[in-house]
Amino acid sequence: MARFSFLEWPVLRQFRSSDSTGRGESVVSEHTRNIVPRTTTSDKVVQSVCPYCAVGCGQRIFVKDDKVVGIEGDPDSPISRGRLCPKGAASEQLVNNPSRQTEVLYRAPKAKDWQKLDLNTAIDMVADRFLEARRNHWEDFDDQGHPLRRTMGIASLGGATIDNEENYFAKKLFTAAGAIQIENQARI
Amino acid sequence: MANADCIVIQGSNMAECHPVGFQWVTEAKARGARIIHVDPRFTRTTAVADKHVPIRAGSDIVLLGALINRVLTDGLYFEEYVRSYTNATNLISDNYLDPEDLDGLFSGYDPATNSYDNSTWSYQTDEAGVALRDPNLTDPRSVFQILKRHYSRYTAEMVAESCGISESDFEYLLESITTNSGRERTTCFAYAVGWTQHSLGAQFIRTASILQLLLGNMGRPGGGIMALRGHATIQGSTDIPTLFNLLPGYLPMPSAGVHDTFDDYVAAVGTPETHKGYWANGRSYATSLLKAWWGDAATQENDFAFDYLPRINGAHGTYQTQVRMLNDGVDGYFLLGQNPAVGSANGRMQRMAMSHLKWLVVRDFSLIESATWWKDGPEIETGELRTEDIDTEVFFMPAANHTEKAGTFTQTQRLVQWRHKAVNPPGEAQSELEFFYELGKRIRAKLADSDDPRDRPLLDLTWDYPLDEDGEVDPEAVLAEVNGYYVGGEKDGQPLDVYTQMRDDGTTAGGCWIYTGIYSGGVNMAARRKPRTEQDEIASEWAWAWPANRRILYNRASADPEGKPWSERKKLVWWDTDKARWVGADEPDFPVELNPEAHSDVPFGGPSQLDGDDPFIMQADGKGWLFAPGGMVDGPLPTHYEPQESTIGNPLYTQQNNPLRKIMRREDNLSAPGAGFPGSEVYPYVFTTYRLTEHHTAGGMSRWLSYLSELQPEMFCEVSPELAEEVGLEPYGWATLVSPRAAIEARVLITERMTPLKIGGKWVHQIGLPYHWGVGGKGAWVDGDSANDLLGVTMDPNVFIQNGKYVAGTALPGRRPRGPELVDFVEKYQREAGLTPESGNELVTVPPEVVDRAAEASSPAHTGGHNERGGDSAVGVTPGRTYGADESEDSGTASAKGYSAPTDSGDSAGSGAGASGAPEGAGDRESGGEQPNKRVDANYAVDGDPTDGDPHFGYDAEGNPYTPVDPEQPANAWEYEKNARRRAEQEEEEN
Amino acid sequence: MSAPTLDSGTVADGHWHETTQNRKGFFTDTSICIGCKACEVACKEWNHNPQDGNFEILGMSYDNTGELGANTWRHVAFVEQGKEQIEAARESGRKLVNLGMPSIRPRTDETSGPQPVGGGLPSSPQLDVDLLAPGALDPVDFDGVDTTPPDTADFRWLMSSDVCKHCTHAGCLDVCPTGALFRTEFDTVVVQADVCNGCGTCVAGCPFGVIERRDDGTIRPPTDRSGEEYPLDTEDIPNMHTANKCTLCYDRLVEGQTPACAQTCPTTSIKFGDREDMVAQAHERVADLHAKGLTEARLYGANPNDGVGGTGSVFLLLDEPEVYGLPPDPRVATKDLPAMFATAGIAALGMIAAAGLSFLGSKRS
Amino acid sequence: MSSSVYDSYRPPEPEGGRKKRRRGGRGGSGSGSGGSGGQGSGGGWQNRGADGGREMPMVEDVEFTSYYGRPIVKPPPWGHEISLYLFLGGLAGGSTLLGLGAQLSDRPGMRTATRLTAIGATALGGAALVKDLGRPERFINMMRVVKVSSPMSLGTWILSGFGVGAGVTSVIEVDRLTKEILPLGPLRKVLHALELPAALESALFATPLAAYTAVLLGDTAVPTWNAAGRNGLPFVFVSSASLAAGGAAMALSPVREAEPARLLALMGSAGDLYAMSRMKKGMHPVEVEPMEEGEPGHKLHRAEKLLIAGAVGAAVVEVGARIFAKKLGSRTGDTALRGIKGVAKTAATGVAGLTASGVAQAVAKGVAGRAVASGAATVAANKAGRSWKVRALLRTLSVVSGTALAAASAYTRFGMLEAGIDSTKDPRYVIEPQRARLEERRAQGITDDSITTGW
Repeated sequence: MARFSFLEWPVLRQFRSSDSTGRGESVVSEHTRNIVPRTTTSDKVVQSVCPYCAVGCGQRIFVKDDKVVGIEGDPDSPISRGRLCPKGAASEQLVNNPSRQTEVLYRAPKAKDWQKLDLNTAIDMVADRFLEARRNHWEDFDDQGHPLRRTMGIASLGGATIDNEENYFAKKLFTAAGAIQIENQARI
Repeated sequence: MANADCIVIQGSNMAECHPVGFQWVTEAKARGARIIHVDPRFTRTTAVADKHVPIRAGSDIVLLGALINRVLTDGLYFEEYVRSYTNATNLISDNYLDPEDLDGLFSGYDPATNSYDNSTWSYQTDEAGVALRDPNLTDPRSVFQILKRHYSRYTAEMVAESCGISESDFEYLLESITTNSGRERTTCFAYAVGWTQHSLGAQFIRTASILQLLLGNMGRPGGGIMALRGHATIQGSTDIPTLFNLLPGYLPMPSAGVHDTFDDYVAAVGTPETHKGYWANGRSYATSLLKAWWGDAATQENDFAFDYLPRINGAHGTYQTQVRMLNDGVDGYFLLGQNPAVGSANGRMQRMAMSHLKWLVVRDFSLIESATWWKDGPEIETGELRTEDIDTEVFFMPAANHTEKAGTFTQTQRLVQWRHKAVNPPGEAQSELEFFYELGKRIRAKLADSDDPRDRPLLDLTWDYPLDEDGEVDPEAVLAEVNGYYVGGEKDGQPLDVYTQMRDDGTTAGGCWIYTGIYSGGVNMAARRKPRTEQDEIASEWAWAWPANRRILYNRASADPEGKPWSERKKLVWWDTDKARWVGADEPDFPVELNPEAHSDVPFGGPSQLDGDDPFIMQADGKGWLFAPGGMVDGPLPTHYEPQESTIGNPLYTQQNNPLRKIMRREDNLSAPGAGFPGSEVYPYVFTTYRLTEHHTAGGMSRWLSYLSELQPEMFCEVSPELAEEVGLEPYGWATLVSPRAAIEARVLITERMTPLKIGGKWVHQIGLPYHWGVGGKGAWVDGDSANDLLGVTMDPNVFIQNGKYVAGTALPGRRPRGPELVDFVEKYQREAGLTPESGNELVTVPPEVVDRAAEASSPAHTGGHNERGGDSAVGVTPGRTYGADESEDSGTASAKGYSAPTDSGDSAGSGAGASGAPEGAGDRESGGEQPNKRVDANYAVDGDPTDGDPHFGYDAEGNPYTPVDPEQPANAWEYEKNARRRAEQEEEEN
Repeated sequence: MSAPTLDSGTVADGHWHETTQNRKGFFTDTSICIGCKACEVACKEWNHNPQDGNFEILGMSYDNTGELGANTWRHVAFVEQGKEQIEAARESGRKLVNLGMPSIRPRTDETSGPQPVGGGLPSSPQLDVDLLAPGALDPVDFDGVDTTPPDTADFRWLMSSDVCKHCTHAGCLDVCPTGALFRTEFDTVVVQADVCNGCGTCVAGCPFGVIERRDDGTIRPPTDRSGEEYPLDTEDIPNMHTANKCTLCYDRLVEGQTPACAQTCPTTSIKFGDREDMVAQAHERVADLHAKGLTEARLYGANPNDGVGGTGSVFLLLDEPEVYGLPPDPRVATKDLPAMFATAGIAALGMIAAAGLSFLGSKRS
Repeated sequence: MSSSVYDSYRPPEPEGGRKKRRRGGRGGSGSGSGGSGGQGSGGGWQNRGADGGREMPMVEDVEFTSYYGRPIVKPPPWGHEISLYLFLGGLAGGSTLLGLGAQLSDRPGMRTATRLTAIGATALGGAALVKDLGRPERFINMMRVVKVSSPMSLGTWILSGFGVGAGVTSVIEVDRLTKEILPLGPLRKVLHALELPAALESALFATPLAAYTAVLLGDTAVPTWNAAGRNGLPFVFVSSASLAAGGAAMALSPVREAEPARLLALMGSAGDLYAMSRMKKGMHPVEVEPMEEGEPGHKLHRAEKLLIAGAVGAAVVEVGARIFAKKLGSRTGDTALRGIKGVAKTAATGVAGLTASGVAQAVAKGVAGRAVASGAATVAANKAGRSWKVRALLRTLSVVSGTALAAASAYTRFGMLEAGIDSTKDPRYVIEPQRARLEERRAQGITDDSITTGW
């Protein structure tokens, strides 16, 4: 009881009010009286789609000072009518999962464990290796002389869980680079 | 689905895998619909379904074929619908021979290339190319009669014999779907990987399409076939594909030797000369794509930089790439949110393959098994790999998740929904968009001054995109490019509104023609969020569905040939006579002004020549294909073959398995011997894999979450009480499960929900295995052995999906051995079964003379060479394939031009699966691009095609071609089976 | 102290002055539950409840949660039943239906049913409940309807999502000495985490075994639990060592939102709304299931005269309550309180007498 | 479990760690292995009705099903602290009564002893209560409300009221003991004036303090406690309190003055035995089972034995004290003395024997037993000192039986608490009595008060 004023002592409130048995309004504490759900105290609400299966349930993401505080079903969605399955309901934990990796890790050949690496150098190293692999396995023509213009040195797997735009970029970049061994979960 | 009168869920466990989607099934049930679940297991879907029909995994075609047979023979089909909307009346060429005559093969089988030449399957046409028809469906050459004859032996007894379904259940199923079809009522089928993950996957869906076409349920509300996709945007990842055989919009990847020139390519995609459907504008789609990618560098002169596209020559699926990796043929590997170490079949092969890589980039949220296999994967434990010897560099790059980046997901009904960005990614996490943009910039920078023609495609690429306020690529700009825009002229840069505006002269550009309209008028239609309360059930104002926001494809079929709705109850789209337009609740999937009575006698000529009663506007002839002259590589009509490793003889034909299935004869991918062959009793039981509601696919996004992991903590297997007694398993104890590839351990859940079935006189026990667990992930709450280690790789010939639902194996009580002993434990079983790379992989099991009859039955004048289908597209159209130089005119088969066949001829109300036809993306089957007359068997692993990992390129040490199975084995598994049974009966009589 | 009158609309014992709310409650229709456990996860997500249990299969079909408790406020039960159990359930259900409508007797008759002895004490509310709520009582006539049950399936899989009952006479609320538990304006029962001192009386007071003191639970993944990266500090876990149970999302109700579990239930097996509507829907649903011949369907907690005065969350079960782990005839202990106080009074007097006697008996100094 | 050579890899089965799971038959509803409901032996089970002493018709054996054998109700998180408090509460209440009586009948020794035990018990009990709380720092919240429906709320107020009175009287006692060296000055007079009212006030709260703990246990959903509460648990607890107080007073105050304590103890013991058996008869046999089996059963049996021993001891001391007081110094004293000695010796060995099983008292008895025996041996030789020896004998005997009685009362309380907790572990204890009660009401034609309804 924050400010302890004698009159606010629930026992007295009990006898003052009709709630003589001390089970309802008279025993409500200050904290309970002004309880407010996270949904209303959040800065913004963003409409999104669940990342798990292909039903595409609508999700509402509640954000408070740049941190996701809650994810609920989106009642406006004609597909899910505000409902979610256990995975969708656990999306908030997927986002704020303490064991989620947030730094780039690198494992050198024959190394026994990871080592930290900053993002910029990582992308540079990948770019160099990309070009080198592309060159090593470049095929201009097949054994009948048909043009191939491709590299078999690079392969990619994955696409069903990343956005369409990201799929577009991946396909565009890889195809332009001649890498054709591009695959995703659609085939497993 | 909500307004369906009967829903058959087959090959899917909808309540567990798509729970929120299942609310519409509950809605339908509340409105009085009947729900039937056909599944080997009694699952949570069955708990609320009206009827459970337990079926043996892999025998779906027998059941569906029998239903088709009864629908035809009892005349329960929707007469008017079939007559006007399907190709039932077409006549097929005289050379066509049915498996009934060839004991399991179709005419046109070429044993050398192990593929079909489908010239004998084409329509009979008169000289002008107009297909001959028999309106009263009596001519034995008519599709209708061929269909009837093909399925004549698929009877209720055969279903009881092969699927283990009682006659009463079969009659119940038949009665349910036939009474709930026709004018007033519709039936809807729903399927998922339960159908697709078989060596006959695509054909399962074809059978359902034929049945739905006969019952007239295609294109109508509450009808059709609902494909239940697995991942958030797996549909999107086949529309804008990260697949080896497709370009965005289901345009095929050019094949070496087949699409050498742009004209060849466009002819394969579709030209007005060969198509009536919308594929006829193939050229404009391709041109727009090339213009979008290479901008100004793509000009009329250089065929819009067509030569910049790399060529494929054969299957380059993930399993073929795996094999190439094992032969050190691949240096670098990107993993974009996929966990192959646990999620792909034959997990051990995947991990071993990755150990051959030079560098591996894993982009995910947490350290999944595919990133830590080199440190604490199963092979480290068994000693097959030592961390110090693995010299693969591994980059783990944290990815942004769905709340930390804006973008679109395409869900299973082709609805493209925009996601707004809520927060910034934590730490160094980055979205793939940002990563690839950054990678592309650096690569182009490093190649800036190179004059090597190989680098031209990279340097001419349009790769500069506006940045949003956070300094990241603005996804809406990418969406605009996908949508397409005008190039040059006064409208330069303005977005297109519908794909018909695409031109083939380079004045339009568009990343993906089927997505045109998503950004029409500069408005991001995918971000529309008109609440459902303010619109009808079709909810067309919510986000955007491709193509052109049509929610139910082929919805012209929801009206009768005159354009009036079949019935008031099932009204969707109809012809408004005074407005002379098609109107209705959904966007009409039909040229809006085309009068129903319109009829053009020209067989082709593009969309303008479509008849009024051609609802299937993507087909070459505008009709639903009961008989598929092209598009399916393993037969125009679905035919039952036993799954790989099946211990049951094929009751219908001597051809035991699908002759065209893609097999990999490798030491690390051994297969159990087929039915009747010695050693098949070592692996008597059948594993079938499935998913749980509480976890997500390979567990990457669920085993790291405590709330989900505590709901299903441990890997378990579901076993019937009878099998538990037979093997001696303890309830909730441990069991070791062994397959020809690996051995894993799992807790035992003994439950009556698994029903042993009596098939072909013997008891078949099925064991259910969820596959969410893996070993070695860091920070995961729970781990356990991965079921995918047990799976082998045998692929469906059309789409190369692996057979995950029928895996032979055995079970024994107790936990599995640890360390190196595990390897000997597995090898002990392999030795016992006498497994060799050959076992179980006999492609053709019919006597040789039948094979010859099938081969010469193909167009006699045609000589040799293979004439594989060009890449086919999942939008129901396989671009016809020109026969190249030696096309002969006189063969009487006027169908010189190949036809495109829908891999899935119809589309369902409320489901977009039809459009994408084959399950989850169709791929083409391209054999090695050798000279036509050099006989090289395209499929053997040792056939010289480097892509499928043949170590010594098709020739054994002495240089002569590798000879397959030694002759003294009984050619025919079925006889072996029959006399084995007869011997058993004789012994019984004696004692 | 006047005994509060109870009508099924608002439970007056909360004595809220200016409240226009009427009683909120759940109706859980287990016949359409698909056991997806979304309610369990959504509830934990919303209330930041810690994970509990040791990640082991509990050996109860698909249920690895076990029971309701301090960290699990929603629990989905799984029961696999064969043919004979289904028939037994249908038979026991038919017996229940034949018990038919309650004979309308004056409720104040003390001797009948679990009425408490004595009265006057505020905690023994007279049950002059208005039974003639619409539709609650008119006997359902089955003659016109074909009630032959469909052929009994040879297998069924019962699934049901259990939750705090928010009883009309709540055992936990009655015995709470600190006033931490209170009757909200929505007539639900909620623990005030800032007041509760973890005495544990309510845990014993609940006849359904729902409320529990939160003494364990972890929210750290395994690698962290071993402490090498971050020490396991319990104040991350909210409301440690105090009583915890479902609050019917009191914080959401205050803003007029639906509780997290009801909103996320894919097949609306968990329905939320005013308790009268929920009870009405329950009666309707059980009637039309009976009309289909599925007599095993029965309601649990819809009867205002039962041992706890009817519950805020009404259930439609398909078998005996024990099969789901629910008590068959729960009774709030407060009903016996007056009798116990009386005996305690007599005992006290007896003790005084004994003491007096013992002194008189030894008069000499 | 399954037999495979690789089982050695299985982590060692945590002994008892894995929750004891009832291995009901296949999946299903884990029925049966809990043993069918069936009537306990003896069948003397009557007076089940919620509110009347009617003879109960035998209810047909109800088939017992449960959800995989998992418990239905939850035990409160109460440990030994609460059992200790139950004992100390009773002890404090009884002692205050004796203290008041001693003050009125001017027995200074007993008065001081009882009052100090009372305040000691209250303080220790209060500390135990606070320690048992989940959040001890919020113990003051107990005084937030007065809830008539909550026994613990009323109990707290009773304890506080009692504590005030007991505190004042004990300060006075301490002041007397320390011969008023405390610099109280004028306050002393006020204090002494307050003695009687404070004693009366604490006595007023004493018996409710002893009785309310029974209602605290009874007013729960724990099957055994609730049934006990409805069948006279207050009588058991009140008698147990009396015998505890009597025993403590016997032990701590001189034999001469401790007569009322002995009488109270005797009455308490009789009351306890009678009330316990009547209670058990009234309860459903399944609800009695936890009180007779396992650890709680063991404790309750030991309590009974200690009780009898203590009572016998008290009786002997009482008789001895009476005889000794009359025959002070007269000749026949020594025959009486020998008689007393004989009786005392047999009582002592009997008490020693009986209480030998009481672990806590074994040592003390051994010493007392030997002292008594040696005392008897030497008494013949030394006539002159015989009155001193008898007094020492009676004193030790009363100490011994006093502690036995207190121990008996403590065991009863510990036993009752653990019996309740055990009764929540098995769903059978909840389901069968409730099923029987439901069937019984249905048999009587009351069909409208079941939580499960068909309409």
